[in-house]
Amino acid sequence: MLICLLQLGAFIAWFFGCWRPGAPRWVAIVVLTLEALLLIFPYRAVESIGSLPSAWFGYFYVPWIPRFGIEFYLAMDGFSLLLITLTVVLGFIAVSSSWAEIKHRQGFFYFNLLSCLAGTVGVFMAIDLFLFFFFWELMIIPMYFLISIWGHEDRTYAAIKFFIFTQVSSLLMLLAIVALVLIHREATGVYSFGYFELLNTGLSPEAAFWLMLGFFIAFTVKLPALPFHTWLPDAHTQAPTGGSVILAGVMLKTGAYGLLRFVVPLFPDAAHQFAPVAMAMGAIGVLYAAVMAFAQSDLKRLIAYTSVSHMGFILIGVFSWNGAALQGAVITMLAHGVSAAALFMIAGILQKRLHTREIGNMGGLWSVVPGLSAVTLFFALASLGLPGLGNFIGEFLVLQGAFGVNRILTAAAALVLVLSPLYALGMMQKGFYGPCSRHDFLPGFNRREWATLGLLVFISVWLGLSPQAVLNVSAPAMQSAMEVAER
Amino acid sequence: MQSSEAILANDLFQLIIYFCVVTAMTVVMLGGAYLLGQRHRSKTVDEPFESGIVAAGDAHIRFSVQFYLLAIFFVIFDMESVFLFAWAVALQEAGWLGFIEAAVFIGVLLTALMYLWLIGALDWRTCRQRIDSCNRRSTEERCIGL
Amino acid sequence: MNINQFIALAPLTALAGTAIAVMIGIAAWRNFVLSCAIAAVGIVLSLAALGSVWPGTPVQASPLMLIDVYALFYIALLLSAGLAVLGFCYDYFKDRDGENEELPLLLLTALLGASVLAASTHFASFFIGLELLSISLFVLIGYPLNQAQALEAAIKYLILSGVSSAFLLMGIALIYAQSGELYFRGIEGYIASRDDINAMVFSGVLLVMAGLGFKLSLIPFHLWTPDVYQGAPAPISGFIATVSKGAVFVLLLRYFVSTDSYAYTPLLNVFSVMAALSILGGNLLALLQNNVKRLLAYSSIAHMGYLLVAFIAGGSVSSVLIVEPVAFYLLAYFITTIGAFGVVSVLSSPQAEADDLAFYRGLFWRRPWLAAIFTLMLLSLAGIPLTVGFIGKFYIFTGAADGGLWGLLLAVIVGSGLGLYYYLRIIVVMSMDAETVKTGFTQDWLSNVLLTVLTILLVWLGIYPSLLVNIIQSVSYDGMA
Amino acid sequence: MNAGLGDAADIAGILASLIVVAAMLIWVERRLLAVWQDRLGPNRVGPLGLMQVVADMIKMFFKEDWIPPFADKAVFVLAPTIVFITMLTGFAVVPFAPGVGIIDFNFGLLYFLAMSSLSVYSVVLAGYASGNKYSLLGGLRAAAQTVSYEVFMGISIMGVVMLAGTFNLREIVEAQRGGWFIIPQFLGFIIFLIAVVAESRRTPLDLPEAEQELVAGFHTEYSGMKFGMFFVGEYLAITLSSAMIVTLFFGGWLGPWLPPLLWFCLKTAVGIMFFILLRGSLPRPRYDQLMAFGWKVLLPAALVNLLATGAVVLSLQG
Amino acid sequence: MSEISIEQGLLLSAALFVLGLIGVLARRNLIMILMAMEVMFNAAGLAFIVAGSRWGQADGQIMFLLILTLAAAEVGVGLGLVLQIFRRFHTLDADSLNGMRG
Repeated sequence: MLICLLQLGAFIAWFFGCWRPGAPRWVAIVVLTLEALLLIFPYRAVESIGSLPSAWFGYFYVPWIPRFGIEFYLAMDGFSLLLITLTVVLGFIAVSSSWAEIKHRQGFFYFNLLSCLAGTVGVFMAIDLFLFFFFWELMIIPMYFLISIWGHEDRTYAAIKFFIFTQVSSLLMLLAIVALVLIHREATGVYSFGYFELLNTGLSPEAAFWLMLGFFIAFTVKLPALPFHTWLPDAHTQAPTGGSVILAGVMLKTGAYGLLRFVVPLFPDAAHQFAPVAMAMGAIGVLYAAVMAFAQSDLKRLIAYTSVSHMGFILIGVFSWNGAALQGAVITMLAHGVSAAALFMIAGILQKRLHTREIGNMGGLWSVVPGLSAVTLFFALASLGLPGLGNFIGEFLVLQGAFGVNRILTAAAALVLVLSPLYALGMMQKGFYGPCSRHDFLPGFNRREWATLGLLVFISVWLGLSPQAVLNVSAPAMQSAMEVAER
Repeated sequence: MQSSEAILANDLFQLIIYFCVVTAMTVVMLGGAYLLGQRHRSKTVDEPFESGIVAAGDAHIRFSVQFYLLAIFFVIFDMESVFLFAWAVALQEAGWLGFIEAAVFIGVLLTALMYLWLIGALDWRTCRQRIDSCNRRSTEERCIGL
Repeated sequence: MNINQFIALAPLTALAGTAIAVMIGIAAWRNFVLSCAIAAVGIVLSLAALGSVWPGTPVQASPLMLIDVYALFYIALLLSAGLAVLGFCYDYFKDRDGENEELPLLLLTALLGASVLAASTHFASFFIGLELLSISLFVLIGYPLNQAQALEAAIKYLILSGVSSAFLLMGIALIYAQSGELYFRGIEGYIASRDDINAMVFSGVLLVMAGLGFKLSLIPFHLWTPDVYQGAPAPISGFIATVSKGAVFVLLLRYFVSTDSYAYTPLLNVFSVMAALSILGGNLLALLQNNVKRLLAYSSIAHMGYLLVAFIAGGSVSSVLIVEPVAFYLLAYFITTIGAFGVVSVLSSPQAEADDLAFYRGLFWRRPWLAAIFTLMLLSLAGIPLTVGFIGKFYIFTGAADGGLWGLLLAVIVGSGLGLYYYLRIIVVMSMDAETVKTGFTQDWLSNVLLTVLTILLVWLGIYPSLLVNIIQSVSYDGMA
Repeated sequence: MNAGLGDAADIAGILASLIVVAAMLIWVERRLLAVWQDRLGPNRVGPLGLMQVVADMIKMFFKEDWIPPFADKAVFVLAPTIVFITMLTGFAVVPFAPGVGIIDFNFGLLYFLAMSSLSVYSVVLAGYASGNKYSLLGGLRAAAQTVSYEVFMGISIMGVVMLAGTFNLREIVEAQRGGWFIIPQFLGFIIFLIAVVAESRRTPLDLPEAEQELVAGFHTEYSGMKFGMFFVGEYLAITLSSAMIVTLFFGGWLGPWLPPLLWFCLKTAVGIMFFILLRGSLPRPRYDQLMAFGWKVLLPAALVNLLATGAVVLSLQG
Repeated sequence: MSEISIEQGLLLSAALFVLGLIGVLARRNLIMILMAMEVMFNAAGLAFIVAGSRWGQADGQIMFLLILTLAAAEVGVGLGLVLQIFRRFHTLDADSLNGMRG
């Protein structure tokens, strides 16, 4: 349904691209609108959630490869619904930000963009592990093309690095999936890749640990957590703006989603044992990335490092594994998706106008483009966690939840609240205030850009002021996930 | 193998003796001629005989590809005939089934031969001879083959 | 020999008959189209014969050959591959000078050899099939006599293949000397009757494996591969990579299963080392290549390594998983490799072989469809989802994980990571902006149709492999009981 | 049956008589050709010129033992000995008579074929080692011709093998008690006959040494004893061929009244005469005709003959 | 004359085999390499004959016939190629055939 629509749209976009260069972007908009309309149905379902037996709704089930008990099995709960919504919203953003940037081979570009979104939506909905893996890979390939064809100067290197990192780690995951299935088969005699079946697999602690590690690495690479993050700054920097938006806004979330959905519920004990390490990774990641961000002179790179930093929070949140922390992680995901997307879009806009991403070459922009600068300031503040905006809620909840679990690490992570203003404001300082280095006329936002960023501003504020709506949607899902893990 | 190993060995022993005698005789003949023959040296003797004309060029000339082709054909066909030898001596045991198989084998062999024939690989005529005969038959396709 | 046995051999008979028909055809009227047409009809006939033989299996068609579902499945695979290669050859050679009429004939004999291999249960037929295949290949590789590289490749392949055949023969002779059996089943009986492994038999088996390793280009024996792939005409390279290696692998599997050689732990260890070396070495060396055919050669070495992993896994799993992953992976590999070489052959012109990486620059914008197909093929080789290669790799993962070969799996993963790099490199090059002028291409409709079919297969089986899996499953259950 | 085979007397007797026969053949041939051509032939040395043989022998021993400086010396010497030795050893399996012969060999026929194919080496090597263009061409021609005719020489006598069911020459002879194989195997006989003529490079199929074109072909540079060996080797080849024809097609030693050995010798003598008659009466074909005839006529004919024989033998036996 | 034991026969064939292998590896002339290959084949053939005689079966000899045929075919093709190579490269040195690298 949702995925098919996107994928179909992708193909249509490609064909239209062959036919007329301007058409694909309109196709993309239409497809995304339809998608958004479709999303209304699940939200209706959420309202009646109390009456449902489980947190899941919207099943879609077709046997796929019966030989291995692989099924084409999609389902949705509040958590995935939120992320899908985010995906669709950012889809709009990405299309919008690519509107003028992508000049050549539009058909193929939108094909890749929409395929990528389709894969991501699939990831958020897949309940069969094989299917999950399938979509997991599916979203990487178009992204690879996005970076390698429409990216900036070092695109080849960045694309290949991105691809190999994610591929190798996902092969580890595949290995873990397969091993899990085989263990499950030993116990029950049937092949099954179904999430629900596998939840009940009894594992020896040792096996559980290794399998957990397989999943964990795959997801933390994608997330990315500290030792595996090096692909991200490159990929983000080199990707076209639309690609960066998707990458930072949505794709990183798939890693978090995977952690939350699979790692902890499937291997609760192992995850519990591993939690200190994971949280330490998260905390160090938070700090390290913040410091690195401070040291960057490239605007997109800086934003990329802030992403790494925020993802650290999510890692901490997931592995703290209590209600507050999980909800915090969810909010952080959404909020970061919005703010990072917005920042990347701004970076793209700046680059388009200034032909540079070097912060040092900017300077004094406020006086030239005040509107743009104001919005930038807004998102920079959002990103550093200004109370009243989405990120603050998320981080706060995470820290609150984590504090009960591991004080030292939480305290360390909290340090970032000190550090993040440094880089965010440093960026503002260098890039927007100060003496104006260029005096030529720079156009401000046009209407399309205003609309897009306005939407993002609105979401961000809304997340910050009334997080309860979101929390309500995801609460049942979190609840059931925690139940599973504790069983 | 009907005869036992021992008899075979004995027979072979006689063969070896016979062979030795023959070889010895050859050596004696050559050695005798070497010892008895006269010797002399002269310049013209040391040149290759080319019907009285002074030899020109190296004797190791490049020769027609036909000879190589023939060597290859021989190797193949001779090998194939080995199978026929085996069939011939075991004709009775192989029976009609064996006959059919051999017939197929020979059929393929003949087809291959026909193929070689038709593509002109067995044509040893010189170019001029071929053209002459073509003119006579006024069919030109055959000439173009090889 | 009764009528059933005769019928069972019909596919092979049809092939042989077609070869003769082609020969007569050439002799009567030299015409490339005619030769190709007869050969194609013959292969199709043979495939049809396969279908009609299917219900009656298994038949011990002669003392040397067992026509069972296993054999039929692989013969069908080999024949289909042969048909595809024939199509590519047609387009590749039709504009070239020289006498190309014998090419289909040689393809047929090579296919015949490969089919015999797939069905053989006896060392004699094994050997005959292998040599029929190899000798046809020598000529096929060196077919463009006016190209120095092709000649060089042919003589190299001839010598190394000859040496490997000699190894193989010596190995068989040693086994025979010790066991007095040339039947695979008989050897199983011999092995089963002994507790200890005789040194001579063991060295014999090792020699046989070395010989097969040559043909499969596993790593200590891989030296010929890159040169031969580079020198041979592109469709023929594809043929070597698929039919030749596939047939040998099929035989290896049958040999192992029916002689129960899995009991030999040392042998499996040797194989494990070879597999790991092939995967890592093949991928590493491929990284350095700038020639697409060479690159594909190294990648084929690596793929044989993957295949071997699945094969070794059979040693520790007593389920049908012995055969299934191999079957699926082979099929995936066939589709993909033929497709990849098909693209190369379509791009090649009589003036130049399209094997330099620089040639592919900007292909995406010059010939988008072809580039897209090539991209899909490469992604499938890399084992990316949506393609059949992914399902194949998944199968291998499952098989190997089932067999508990964690070390080898690690090699597979590392190898895949390395592999991605060079496959992507080609894709990147193809997507670069091209400043080169457009070169004139002949429109090879046959190749294009074939490539499209292959691509559809690749994607279809990549997304919905169930049908094939079911077939393979039935083959595995019935065939290797 | 094997009794008395291959003892010292046999070896010495056979070897001596072979040498004598071969030597005498020189005289016989010259005399016979002369008779058929209405002239005298050698008639000065000894009665009827019989001592001519001895004179020739002496001359050969005392001729200069000359090896051309441009030749490949070792091979140059080796070449004539090969033909000489192989032909002589070829006689090892010939069944002269019951109890007379070197060995009784199960694969006698194959042994004979092997020996006659070995002799081609001498020609090729001689042609190559001489370092002379005529020689080289002659050697090549000889090789091509011998090799071509060899293919079906074996096949042509397989009909005999089918009838007898063995490769053992003595058993083949015994199998002819009911009738000579020439009758059922006439086609085979003709093919074999032509093949052995070509194999021993006798006129009319002596193109490798055709005087008009190639001086003396592969032995242009040979003289003295080495030339003699080629020469004697050729006569030995004739004798061996005749002996084989007799053995295979004319019932070997079988015959009424006379002792077996005598029968054998008589038949062989007739065979030899026939060879000489061929030389005296037939012209030489062109080289391409020779090759074409071999490959395009005789080889298929031999194959068909084999097939037909097989069918007949099998159907007669039911 | 004593019987030839199977071990001796196999040893002989193994020795021949190794000789052939050395020939293939050490020789540089293509024709010589082909000849060395023949030696290897025939060594294997000899091993088959020895083995066949040990078991009193004809199988060994049959295999030898097959090997002969193979060798013939192989040499046939090999010579053809060598001929072409000589025409093209004017040498038979195996080391000079190094047009492909990488």
